[in-house]
Amino acid sequence: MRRPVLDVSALPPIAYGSRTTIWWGVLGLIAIEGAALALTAVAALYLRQNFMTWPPYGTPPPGLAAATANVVLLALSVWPMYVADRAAQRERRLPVIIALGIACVFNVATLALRGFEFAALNCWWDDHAYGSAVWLLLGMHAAHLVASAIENVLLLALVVKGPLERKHFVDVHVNALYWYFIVAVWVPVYVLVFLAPRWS
Amino acid sequence: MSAMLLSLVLLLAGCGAPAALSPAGPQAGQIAGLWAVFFWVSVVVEVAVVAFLLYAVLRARRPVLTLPALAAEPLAERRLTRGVSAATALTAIVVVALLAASILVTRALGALHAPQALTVEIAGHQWWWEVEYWDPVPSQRVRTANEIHVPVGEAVLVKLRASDVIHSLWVPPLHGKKDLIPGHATSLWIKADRPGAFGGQCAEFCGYQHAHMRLLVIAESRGAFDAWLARQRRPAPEPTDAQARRGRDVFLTGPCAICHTIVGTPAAARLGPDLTHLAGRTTLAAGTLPNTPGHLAGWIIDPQRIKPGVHMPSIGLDGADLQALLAYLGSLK
Amino acid sequence: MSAELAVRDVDDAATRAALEVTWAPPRGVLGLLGTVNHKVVAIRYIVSAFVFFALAGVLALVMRAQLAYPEARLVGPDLYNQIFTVHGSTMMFLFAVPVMEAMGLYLVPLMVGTRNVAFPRLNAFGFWIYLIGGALLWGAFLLNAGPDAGWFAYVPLAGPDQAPGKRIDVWAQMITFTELAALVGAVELVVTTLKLRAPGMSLNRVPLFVWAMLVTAFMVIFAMPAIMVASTMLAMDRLVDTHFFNVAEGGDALLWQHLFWFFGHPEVYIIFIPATGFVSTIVQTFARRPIVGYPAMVLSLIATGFLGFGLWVHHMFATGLPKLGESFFTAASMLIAIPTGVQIFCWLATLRSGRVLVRAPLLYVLAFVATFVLGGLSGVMVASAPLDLQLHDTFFVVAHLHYVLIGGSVFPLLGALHYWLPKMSGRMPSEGLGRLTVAILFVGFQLTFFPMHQLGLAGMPRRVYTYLPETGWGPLNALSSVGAALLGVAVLLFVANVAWTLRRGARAEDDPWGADTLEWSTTSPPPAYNFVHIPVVESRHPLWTHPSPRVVTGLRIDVREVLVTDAIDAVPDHRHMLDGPTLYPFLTAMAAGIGIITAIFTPWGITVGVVLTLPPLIGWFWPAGEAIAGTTREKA
Amino acid sequence: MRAAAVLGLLGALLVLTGCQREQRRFSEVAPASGRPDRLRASGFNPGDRQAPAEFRNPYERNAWAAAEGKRLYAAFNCIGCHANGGGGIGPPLMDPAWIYGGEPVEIYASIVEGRPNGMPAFGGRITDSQAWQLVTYVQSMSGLLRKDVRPSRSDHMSVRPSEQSGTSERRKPPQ
Repeated sequence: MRRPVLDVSALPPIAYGSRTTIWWGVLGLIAIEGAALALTAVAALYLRQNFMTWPPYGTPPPGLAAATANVVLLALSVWPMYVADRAAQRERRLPVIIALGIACVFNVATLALRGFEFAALNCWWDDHAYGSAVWLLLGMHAAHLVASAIENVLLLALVVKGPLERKHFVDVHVNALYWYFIVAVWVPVYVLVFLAPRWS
Repeated sequence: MSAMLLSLVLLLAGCGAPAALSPAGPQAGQIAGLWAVFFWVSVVVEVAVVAFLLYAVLRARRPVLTLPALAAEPLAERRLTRGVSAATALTAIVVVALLAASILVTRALGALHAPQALTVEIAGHQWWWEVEYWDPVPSQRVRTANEIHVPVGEAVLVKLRASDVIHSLWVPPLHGKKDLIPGHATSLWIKADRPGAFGGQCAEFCGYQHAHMRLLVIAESRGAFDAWLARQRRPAPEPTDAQARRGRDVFLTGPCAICHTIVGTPAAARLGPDLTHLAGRTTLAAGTLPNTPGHLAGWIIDPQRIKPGVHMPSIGLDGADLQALLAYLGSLK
Repeated sequence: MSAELAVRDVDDAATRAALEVTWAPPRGVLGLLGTVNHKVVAIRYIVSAFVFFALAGVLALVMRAQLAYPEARLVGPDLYNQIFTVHGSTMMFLFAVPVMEAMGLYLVPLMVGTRNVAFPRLNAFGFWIYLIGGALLWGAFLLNAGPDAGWFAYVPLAGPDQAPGKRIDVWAQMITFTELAALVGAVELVVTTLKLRAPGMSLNRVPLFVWAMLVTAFMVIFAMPAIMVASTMLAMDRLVDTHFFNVAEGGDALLWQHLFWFFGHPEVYIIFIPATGFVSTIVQTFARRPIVGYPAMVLSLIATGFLGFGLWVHHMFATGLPKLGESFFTAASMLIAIPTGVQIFCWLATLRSGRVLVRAPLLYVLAFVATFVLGGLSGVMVASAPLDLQLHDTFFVVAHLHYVLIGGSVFPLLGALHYWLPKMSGRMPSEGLGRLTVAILFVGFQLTFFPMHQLGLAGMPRRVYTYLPETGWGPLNALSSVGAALLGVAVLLFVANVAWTLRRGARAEDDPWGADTLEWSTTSPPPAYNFVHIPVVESRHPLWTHPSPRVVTGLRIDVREVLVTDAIDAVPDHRHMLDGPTLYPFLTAMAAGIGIITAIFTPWGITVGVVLTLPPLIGWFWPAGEAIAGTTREKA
Repeated sequence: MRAAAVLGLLGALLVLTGCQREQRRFSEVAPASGRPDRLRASGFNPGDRQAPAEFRNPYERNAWAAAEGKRLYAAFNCIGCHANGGGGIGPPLMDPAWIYGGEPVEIYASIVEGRPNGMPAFGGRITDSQAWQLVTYVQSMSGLLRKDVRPSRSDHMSVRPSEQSGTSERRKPPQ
């Protein structure tokens, strides 16, 4: 039967950026987690109204060293991730391996620093609502770092030795998008948890 | 059809206006007035929509099963669009009018207050109301439970706090509800325009006996109120006969005194309602039972049967002790 | 490279044969637990949701029996509190949101003309997680560990000090499951709608139901995180002694209410907006004309979506807010009546100007309009801060919310199921039984819930397990209980109709109602791959424009390939291979389930969950083996 | 199939742990085990212990009773002497050392009969169920109850153990 048709066989089997479904999927994930972090931040500010001072009397403000170092470290980590992202879009395996490997090192280092950040909070989550709020905020961001570390390492392992397919370059690409998100939200979390208690 | 049903139910209910719509004070009166506005607007809208719906469906052109014509007649379409726009504009106007009425009533509700007004502090407990009449002289303060007396025609400030979970004070003929929230002091102003006993109930779910956490507001003339308050300030009367004296001993040496207060005796615990003038109250067990010796006996013997989960335990008392206790409690006018 | 218009020989039979092989459902355990077909997953979702609906309905009947007369002793307060909490939680979290998303997951891929949802495995995972959450809640309830603090679990009543045992922890973790499932479903719907539409289906040609699901999905994405944060805080307060809600240590009981209702009010629209999609679809089909004011309808949906987030505080008028805040939220709550009004007026105009074919689905819609308008009006009442002081937390609110949720959502849902049953099952439901169901449903509903308005005004608070005889609430309560029995009969009739349809119903044609959207262009029931050829869309009403539209060729049929198009104009962009069936989503859900349930008892449950889910997750994403030539599976 | 099996297992697990813990035993007048007059669990001298094994705490696995015990503990002003378990005028209750024995029945006896040097006898003042609820809570303070039965934190100022008792698990670092 002859009929008018729209032939799509010439279209590419792979794409990057907002053209792909997975990019939109990750954007959805970012929206969800961004909303959750924003609401937690608002909750912390709401609880702050119940305190004469923030942190409350008897609790020293959090130490800045580890957290500030992490701001620098996370900012720097954008560079290898960006290189990996670009290399993935050109579908070049070796540069992806090198850049993603460096990004993994950064990721693990941020996690190690996170341990010191918790210690620098100078209180426990069960001391008072202040403690609960800052532990939750920092913990939520730490959970993102952990998830991302698992994802980065798995992707690296896949690119190094797995049966690599072209679509995995798209995965590296959107993984970078997620990492940019984690880096970006660290700034407000840092300000709220570490700087804000010094302003009041 | 719903409108028909509406009138049917209103007829069925037939026993006059419900509590929230038979106001006994200015606050509830304002709200009842606002209700009337909203109610009649709603009736008109519902009837109009349902009538138009039935008209549209019953009087529509005969159905066709061929492909519907997509190229609509522009004139008819424009008329439809205009109709929808007009209805929307009308909706907007009505909504804004209702909003204005609502804001006016909000302001009117906030207008009631009086300097040096009678101040009643109410604490919500699971599942009863602790009532304290505030006075600058601590010894003149009066504590009672589940029954609030107010003078007619005077604005009364009610301060609210919660001791365990969130409760909500609601006496429909006097005012809307106000929550009692741990950590948040709230208050409301009430005024009764006519004497009477107005029932109320906790409106925020607060656990097992939420259903039986009731209270009574008794509005009476200033004279009667003053007399009542003076009576409440006195300690409990000494028992006059042997039976009542034995009852007092039962009360003081048994489990009762570990939770309840009777002013004038060593019993001073505040876990349960203050019983100093128990016999003067209308109800028992937070408005659940009428205050008669029979009900009181049933309540003392087995409160868990009447209000399962309530904090008052079932205590084993033998018959003679119980009779003595009833005699004593009955003397606490 | 781009798509080309051409005139070609199209061998339908050969294409169909190849697609059958490629998309064939797996057999055995893999078919049972590993399927990723959106229609199979959606139908499982719908059936599970209806099972929960029936269970929660039985609880409702028990409550009505208990309240039928004063001081009844059928159930005590402890059980009653569990019953109404489980009823509410089930209806909101296990029935309403899932069933609406499930309808979307079934219909959206068909309506936008694609072969599956965007992330088929994730979709299957969402269903399993949902099912575990439901089993958790009901398992706990049957073991006398059902939550008992109401479906909005106000602290401190639900907090560590006042709620002993694990009842509330079960509730909090049930939330974790259902919110995960809802978020997964929302992302599926958004991406499927935006990226997998058939060529030519630009945003201004998207069916109104799909628009409704898109708005709903966005609302889920921004509302669910609030309950996620809140239930996490509650669980932490109970398990690891944090102080989010402990007043003495700077916590706040009202924080819970703000967070809960920031989710809870949009939740109502998450349930209602899909229903408007059903109504628009049914009205359009049976009025035999395009809906009046398509742009106005879409804008109303979007406006409702935005406004829905601005009125959560109207649940908190009795907490003593500042006056200015009260007025602001009163205004926002009342304004939402306007976009809703626009939709109702458009439906009425469509019916008025159409050539109305009266069939059971349309009768559901008529019942919906009559009931929902009343619910909306009582909604305007409770939106008014002063009126709400009298109405809040009484049976008036119970009446209002059932008018909105049953009248506004369940009526259209049942109508929609009647309407799409021919597509889903390939058989026609009984028209007579359908009409009888609507009649009994309508009468039963009004009888049950109308008297509750009056009861609320008469002073009856909600959530009371009984009431005193001298309150005078007995007769109206008895009337309401009779109505509830009638409602039960109506639901049974509906189920009987479905059963009859599946066994005896006449074979359904492709498009038995003469509707306009793409799902009716394929067979009833649709094949696993939905369409032999992806259609090319040239108008808002493809089946009313060209009964056999132009089609797409050149998609590979030896692998599960779909066409990805541009988000706005649906211009073909690239071909994309979807994942096939696998057990990993099921295993991941089970592992996560074990972790989350363990977290009821110890915080180490989180660690357990992460460790357990890691292996199936790796299996999920690790490529299965040899590459397939010429596809995205090509080795790099 | 596997889903059913796993769910079945989870169900069985819940049955085992759930039932007793979640009961609300409102209208129990007196558990059979202990009328005060039949009870001579331990003598009045410290260390003098001869706990009969048949006296078991009827509420040992009941979370509601433990929570009721916590409420009564505050209500009857046990806090006045024992603080929140850390002790003060009276001995601490959250350490493993017991002067008159830490068996449920011995705690019960301490409550209903009182002890020398200040512990009043609550027998006759509180009901038997209340006494056992208090026993349950006291047991929970020193970790003698299962974790899922123990009451969680209270809605008041959080309790800081005294500086001397460094044994509390609460102060350990989280990692």
